Amino acid sequence: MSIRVQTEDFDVGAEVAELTAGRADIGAIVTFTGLVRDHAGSGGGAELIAAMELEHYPGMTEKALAEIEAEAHQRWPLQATTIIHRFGRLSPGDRIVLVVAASAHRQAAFDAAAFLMDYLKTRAPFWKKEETPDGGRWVDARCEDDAAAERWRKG
Amino acid sequence: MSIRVQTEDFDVGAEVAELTAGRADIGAIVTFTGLVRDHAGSGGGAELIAAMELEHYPGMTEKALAEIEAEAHQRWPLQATTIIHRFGRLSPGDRIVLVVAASAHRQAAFDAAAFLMDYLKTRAPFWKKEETPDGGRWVDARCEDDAAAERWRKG
Amino acid sequence: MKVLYFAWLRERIGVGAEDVDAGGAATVADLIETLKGRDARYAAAFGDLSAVRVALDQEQAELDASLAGAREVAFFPPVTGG
Amino acid sequence: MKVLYFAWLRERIGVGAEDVDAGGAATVADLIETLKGRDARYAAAFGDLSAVRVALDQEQAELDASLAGAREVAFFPPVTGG
Repeated sequence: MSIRVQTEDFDVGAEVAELTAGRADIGAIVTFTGLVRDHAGSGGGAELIAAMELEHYPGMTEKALAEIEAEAHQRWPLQATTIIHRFGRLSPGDRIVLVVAASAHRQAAFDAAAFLMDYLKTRAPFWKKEETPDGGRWVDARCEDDAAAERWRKG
Repeated sequence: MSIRVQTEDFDVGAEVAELTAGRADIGAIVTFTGLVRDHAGSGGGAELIAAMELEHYPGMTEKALAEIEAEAHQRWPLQATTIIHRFGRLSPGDRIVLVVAASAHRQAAFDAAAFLMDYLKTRAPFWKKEETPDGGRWVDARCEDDAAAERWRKG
Repeated sequence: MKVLYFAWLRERIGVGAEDVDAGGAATVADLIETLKGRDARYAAAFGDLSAVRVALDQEQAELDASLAGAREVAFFPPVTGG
Repeated sequence: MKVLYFAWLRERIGVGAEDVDAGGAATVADLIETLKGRDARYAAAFGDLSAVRVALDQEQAELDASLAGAREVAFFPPVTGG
């Protein structure tokens, strides 16, 4: 289990390599990488984004990510997980977030990675501000993200 | 869209970097890496695997993978996909297969990567032979894989 | 009591962190009323509480939660990470 | 007609590819009967048809499919890639 909140970029291949080094019990690794897009809106709107400022709540962020990661390990037979989330000023095309889930089995790896992203989007204290030609604008939380997180709720 | 069937290893980070180079319209990238495990059986059985021999049907393999990839692009708004499948002799811990799906949206990337793996496991002409202390043994097709592929069927 | 503001709440209030004498505030909602009484910036920041979330000592809480024992209160909009 | 065998079918028959005179075989099933008549290796390989899959010109097909027009027939067990 590994959590990092940082301004620096990350290397997907290096993270995967580190997680698998010296072991042969892992059968499946799923990674999710989130990137800054150059257009606003969920449909790929017309408005150009020049940059994105990512603010977070130091202390609570690490706690929230650790809780999310621990919950994934409770739900699925995972051999390793990594969560990296950047903050600060980012440009279109830049990587924002990386989630890696490793398991003996592919379905557990897929489900855990999707779960980590859904929970991270609704529970981790990050806020995005987009710089557009019309000025800065805080990104609204999306109902779809709440709905996506909701599907993991146990009855 | 990129398909490779090869004996050589691949680099997950390099594949992701190549797919995103020079563009800023991608919001989400999901990768799946399958690896050779050192123990047989779906539950991580007791039997040690010394090596795995992967046989395939040259010609049909490339055709099947191209069909699977085209079907994914029909179903989801994908900006890019990569499928790499190795064949020949592999050792525990070695990478076997890589699937990458890039989209503006994370759910499409997750679904497409899972779909590609499910279809690849049930439609691409590869066969695995495990070398164990008791000799070589062809891996049986798994019912779970058929069931996993079945869930993508349209009514 | 330490009070933190993030994103547009921080921008509207003009400060990211401050020490607040919570006085008689028993709940988060009481604290918000106290802050709103300060000046127009706070009143604007807390104008629409449906867009405000709170964490007590770095754990998400409800707006009617008790402040008893809390040392750090943070106000922010719904999160948009990932 | 070119006939290919993969995995344990190849091992049991002892050859990966051969040219076969399909003769009067109209369907894949007819071809299998012809092959089984050759010797014990073929009879063993095709002993349990529930474990045998076929592709005609590199497209998966059913065992009762017509051979009309087919230039390449491949026999193999259920696939186990990924």
